[in-house]
Amino acid sequence: MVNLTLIIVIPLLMAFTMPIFKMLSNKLPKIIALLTTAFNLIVLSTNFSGIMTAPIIIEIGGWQAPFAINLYVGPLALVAAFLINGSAFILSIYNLSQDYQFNDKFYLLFLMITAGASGMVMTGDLFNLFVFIEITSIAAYSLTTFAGGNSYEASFKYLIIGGIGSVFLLLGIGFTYSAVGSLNLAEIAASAGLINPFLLQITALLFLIGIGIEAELFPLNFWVPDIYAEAPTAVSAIMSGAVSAAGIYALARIFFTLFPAQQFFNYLLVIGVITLILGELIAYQQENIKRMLAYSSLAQMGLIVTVLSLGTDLAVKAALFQLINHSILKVLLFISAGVLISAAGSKKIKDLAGLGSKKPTAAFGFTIAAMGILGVPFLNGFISKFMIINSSLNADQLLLTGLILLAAVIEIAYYLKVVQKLYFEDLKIEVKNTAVITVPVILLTLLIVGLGVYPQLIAEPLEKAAAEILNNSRYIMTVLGGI
Amino acid sequence: MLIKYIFIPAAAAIAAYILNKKNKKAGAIVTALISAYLLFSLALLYGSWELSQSFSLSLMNYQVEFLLALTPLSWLFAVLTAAISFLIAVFSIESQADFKFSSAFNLNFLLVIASIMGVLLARDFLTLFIFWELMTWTSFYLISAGKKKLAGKAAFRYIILSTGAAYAFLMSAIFIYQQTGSFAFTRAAEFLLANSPVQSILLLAAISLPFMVKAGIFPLHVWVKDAHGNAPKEFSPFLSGMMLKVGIYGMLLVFHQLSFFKIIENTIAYRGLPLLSYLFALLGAVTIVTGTILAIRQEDMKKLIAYSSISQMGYIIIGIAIATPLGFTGSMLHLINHLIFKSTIFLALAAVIYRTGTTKMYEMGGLIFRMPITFAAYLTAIIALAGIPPTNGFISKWVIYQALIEKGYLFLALVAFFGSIASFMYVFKPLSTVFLGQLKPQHAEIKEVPLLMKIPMLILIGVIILFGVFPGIQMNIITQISGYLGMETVNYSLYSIQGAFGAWNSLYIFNIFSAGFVIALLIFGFAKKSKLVGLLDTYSSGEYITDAESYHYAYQYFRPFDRIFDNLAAKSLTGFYETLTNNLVRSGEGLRRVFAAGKLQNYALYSVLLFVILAAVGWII
Amino acid sequence: MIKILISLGLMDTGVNLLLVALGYVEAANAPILNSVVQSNANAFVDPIPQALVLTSIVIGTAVLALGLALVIKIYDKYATLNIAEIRGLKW
Amino acid sequence: MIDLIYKIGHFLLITIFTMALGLLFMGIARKIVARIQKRYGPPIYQPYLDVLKLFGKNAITHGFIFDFGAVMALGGVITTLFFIPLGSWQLYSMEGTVLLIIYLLAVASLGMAMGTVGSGNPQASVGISRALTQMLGYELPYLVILFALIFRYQTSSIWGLMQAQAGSFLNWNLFAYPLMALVAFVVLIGMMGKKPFDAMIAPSEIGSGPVVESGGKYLGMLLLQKSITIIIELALYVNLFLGGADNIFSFSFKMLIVWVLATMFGSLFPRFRIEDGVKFFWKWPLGIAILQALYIII
Repeated sequence: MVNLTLIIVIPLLMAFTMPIFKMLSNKLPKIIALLTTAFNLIVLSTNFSGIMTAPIIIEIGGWQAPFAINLYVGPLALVAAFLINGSAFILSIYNLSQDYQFNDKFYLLFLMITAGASGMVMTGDLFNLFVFIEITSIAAYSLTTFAGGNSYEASFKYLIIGGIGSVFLLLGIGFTYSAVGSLNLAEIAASAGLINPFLLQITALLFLIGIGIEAELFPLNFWVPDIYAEAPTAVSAIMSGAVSAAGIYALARIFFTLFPAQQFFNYLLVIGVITLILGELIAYQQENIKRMLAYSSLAQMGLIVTVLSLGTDLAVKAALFQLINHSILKVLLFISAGVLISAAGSKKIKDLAGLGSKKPTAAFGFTIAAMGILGVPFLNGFISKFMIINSSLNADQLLLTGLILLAAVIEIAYYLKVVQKLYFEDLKIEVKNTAVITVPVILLTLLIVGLGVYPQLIAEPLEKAAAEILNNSRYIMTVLGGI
Repeated sequence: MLIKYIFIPAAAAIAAYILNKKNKKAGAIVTALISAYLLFSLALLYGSWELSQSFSLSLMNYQVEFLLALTPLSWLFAVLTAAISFLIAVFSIESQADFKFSSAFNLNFLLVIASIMGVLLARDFLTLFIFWELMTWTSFYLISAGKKKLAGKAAFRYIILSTGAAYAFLMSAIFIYQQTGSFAFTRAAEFLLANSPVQSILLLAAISLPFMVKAGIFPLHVWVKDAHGNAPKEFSPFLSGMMLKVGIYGMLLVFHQLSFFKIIENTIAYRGLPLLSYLFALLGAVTIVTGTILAIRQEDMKKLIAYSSISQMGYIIIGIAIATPLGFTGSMLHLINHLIFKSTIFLALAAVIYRTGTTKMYEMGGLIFRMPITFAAYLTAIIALAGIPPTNGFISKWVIYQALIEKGYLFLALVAFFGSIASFMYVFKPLSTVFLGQLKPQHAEIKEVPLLMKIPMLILIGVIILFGVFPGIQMNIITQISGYLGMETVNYSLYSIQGAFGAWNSLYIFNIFSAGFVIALLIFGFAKKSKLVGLLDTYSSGEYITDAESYHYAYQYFRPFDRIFDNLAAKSLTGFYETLTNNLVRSGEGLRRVFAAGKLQNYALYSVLLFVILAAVGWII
Repeated sequence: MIKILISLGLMDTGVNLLLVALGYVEAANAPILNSVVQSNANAFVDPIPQALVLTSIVIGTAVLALGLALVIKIYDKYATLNIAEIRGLKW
Repeated sequence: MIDLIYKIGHFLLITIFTMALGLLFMGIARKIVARIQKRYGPPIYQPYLDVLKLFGKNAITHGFIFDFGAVMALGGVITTLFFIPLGSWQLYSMEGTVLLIIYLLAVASLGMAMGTVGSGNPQASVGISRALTQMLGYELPYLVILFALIFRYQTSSIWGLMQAQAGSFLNWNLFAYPLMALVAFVVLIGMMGKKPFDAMIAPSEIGSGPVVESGGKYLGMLLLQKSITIIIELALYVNLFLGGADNIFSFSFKMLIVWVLATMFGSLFPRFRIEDGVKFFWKWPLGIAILQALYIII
């Protein structure tokens, strides 16, 4: 058992000492980043069994729950934190063979985004949530620009949208505070019923907008393709694998723990379905592979939100599993795509033709991840697809199931277009040297196949996380300790 | 231990892949060995129908049971799969020498075999679905490995249709699961019988969709031509011979084991056949007509044969749908026979492609003098396909006709006759244009294919004749199947089958055939010997012929006939589907132009708008 | 673009003001532990909104600074500050 | 052993008789056509002379498929012949079902087609292409008629169908189902490749089509094949619609009548284009046949 605070503190510490490491050696920042993320993973693992039995609550400053800022790490947060730090770890491995111009600053921001996202999922305080969101976003704005070119523009868009979102969020926090008089999530949840319904609605909507931007919901998500397409590969990957996961976490926290009301679930359901269909349809249009992946992950987010908002036990589990899969798969997709892009020197899908034989690892990674997303049996996507359909049929949502499956068919179409291009067409371009990604591909493939063959592996945390989402009184009880 | 039939090929797939990276022939050899093993050990299992196996797995805290069992039906299909893949593997040892994807081919081929075994042995929806999907995916890669762009597009169409249908299947299966708490077929059948008929029929319709796609039944046949025509030459025989039949297997599953027939038993009937069954038979009929008409129009030999597969599937479907003992027997006979002769045809064509590198019929000609064994294989197979006695193809068609006439299904019979007579036309087209006629100068030096490629063809020729003379061999297992499915059986002996109006006796017919031919040979032999001259030494109305190229009638062979159907063929269903998907795609295009126009202010506006709209909605509610 | 940033800043400020106003208690003291507080617990302003606002001002500043930096970069590339002309990324 | 010799003798006898009869019919037809066209015409025994002469000539071949095709064509029709009851001569007609006979005829067609196309002459290919197309045209109504007959009499054996018409001549299908008989007659003309359905052998257009390359014994064999085919087709018609016959002489007589009528009709019409021919067959004969069949099954 290592203190979980370290998950946030150590990356931040390492982040701000990064320039010093840089001075020592040019390569050191990479290694530090790798070590830090590995450390985080270890910390999480040591706490695993503890959290499974009972959530860990850490009060900062030594005061008791409603009065102090606290960290709350339950199964849900654990899953999310695992995803975030896992993605960061994999990407640090990937980054080992990558060179950035200002590498100290890059890794500074990289660790910051990790810390911010981890903080988002671990905090038990509404305002801290806001702060961590801002930390994550600001790190993301800056990280995007490391690619040069159009990335400034993308970053600017994200900044403006994110800024507006943060205003909404802040307003929401203000309203909540004025109504409840506390910023502690448990406290708010406990007294949410007392709030004037109209105010509650407005507040919830403010949160919906504020967090929807992080969770990539329609129509707040049009910054996503720009960022994902223009940012460096590692950044796109961490945005897709970690930050969006944190966004979903925040959404779940707000709408399941704080303001559980069928009305908001309905909103989320509709928004989710629109996001899903729109995302898939637009993704099919893309000629730029990273934009395609961006729209695809947007659609996946829509899917997750849709299923989540069904609000049954089965559905929540399915959504969480899909979230896990999405993180794993999108990280793999982005890094393989990144390698392919740098091999081809172009982001156009048609320029990637025939790279399968020249870049076997990356092409394999892309293919297996694509197949995972599309739900080929014995890969993890199959299980989550199965669970999703099962849950949505269980909730008597026949039409919804149909739409989800339609979206899945569209998804198959555009992913397979790329896969076919990779393997079955002739090479047209000169292949450039690229990073080596054997280790991450192997790791992630193992995960994909492992989860596909033996999903039981994560059954327990998933079960508990779902229970945590659905049962907000327990959350209140554990935090407030029965006050 | 039934799982080994799935596991061994799957494990061997990886071995084949790795070995093939070292040596180009290793993969095919592994495939051949494995399928020979499967064939052998399955053959030993004949008769042990009680064999079953089940695994209980907890999948994310659902208790899911995977059931496997051997039934006569699955035994037949499994043996056929193993046999045909053995022949194909032997064939491809030599033929894949310069095939770019030979490693991946063998990997996926073995996986396809494994997954087909899984599909056949599965006794519950989930197992079936898992292996079904696996089969779809692996065959997708196999098809993609064919001729460049076209194959890609074909494979694409295939996978979209297949997965779309498979999802419908999954939805139904899960729906049933939620009602019964089990994926097992037996439970599902009970549930469906007890349920309201309309809902049961809808559920079963959704369940049968993927099978219909795979079997290429009429409105869902659009993938067949391109996929079969452009798949790698070694895979086309399997695709056409076996994969289509797996669809039929699924249909049988739906009809008999999931008690579709029992559900509709008491609905409105036409001549003793429930209307839905009749509708289904009509689908089969339409399949025959479309397949036939389009086959005659083709200029690409593989596509032509692919369309012919579609039309032949129609016969099988009609027989299954009318579900009389004769109809069923005829269907099963035709299924086996179609597998045999269609694989023969595709293997012969593969041999031609191997030597000439083209599939366009008008780019070839006169290959008979260069590739006599291939020609013999093709000839035997098309005689069987056209249903000319004394081959196996005639027997099965004859039984189907008997079944149709017995019940007096005039329209179905008419279509069946049409398809059969018209099959003379389309099988003759490649015969005439590829094998007969003038040899092209560029093919003058072509040799017959190597021995290893000849052997499978020779074996298949033998099998065609064997089954033509002794249909009783097939009837053995078919009777067991109909017994298993609870149908009456047809009387038969080793060489005769009892039809509704008279019997088929192949021994007599074979003898008389020999007599007739001996007499003809005698007449030929007693006449003066003739002098051999070249192909260019022919009557040409006095023209002096120099080049063989222009003296070969091959392009648009049946133009007068095609003219009759020009209008019909122009309205292709493929076009319809394409318009449909294009519209969908275009809507995506429109959406992105509207929403993702790159204007920052709009994006900012959206967030405010969303807030306002949702607030308004909340206000109203 | 500068104007967009200014607006963003304005929005931020507005929300901040609102927050401070929420915690405002008329005629109260600053929330510092001193003699007045000890006698009258109600007589001081709620400290939490103020803490929030402080943090949010800091964040706002950071965002603005970053935004302006981006504007400079974008200006380098497009030589314009008109957002309508900066449409390198769409669809 | 004696049984076998007897059987073989029977085989040969029937074959030779049919060939002779067929050639005679061909001679008669040439005479009739000549008379209709106000010519004198060749003697009736001319086809015999032709065959003899052809077998005596030196022939050329275009490879083994050419030979094989000729043998297959002749062998196919001889085989078919044994399944047909010719008056009182019943060889295997108990075994033969009408469907089998129709398909056995295809063996001969395929053989001829293969052999002639094997010659490499494109005109032969054109002829074959036309022949196959036309076959699709006329076989459909014919098969529908067979369908109706089999359904009506519940047997598919040709002997059984013949027996079913026994008794008074009013039981003949010609009178019982005149429309059907008419259709079958039109189909018969098409089957025998007489005008107006002779586009596939159009001599002046594609050099006699399928037989363009055949000379010497090949043409001789094809002539024999043709003669047997004529008898088979006529015999089918007689058996199905004219109640067959008790002995070979009255059977031959019935066949002759049908043949003469078919020849006379044939010489009255100009030639159909191939697709028009097919369309014609699908419009009138098929339509009538379907109506008749519907009448029977309902």
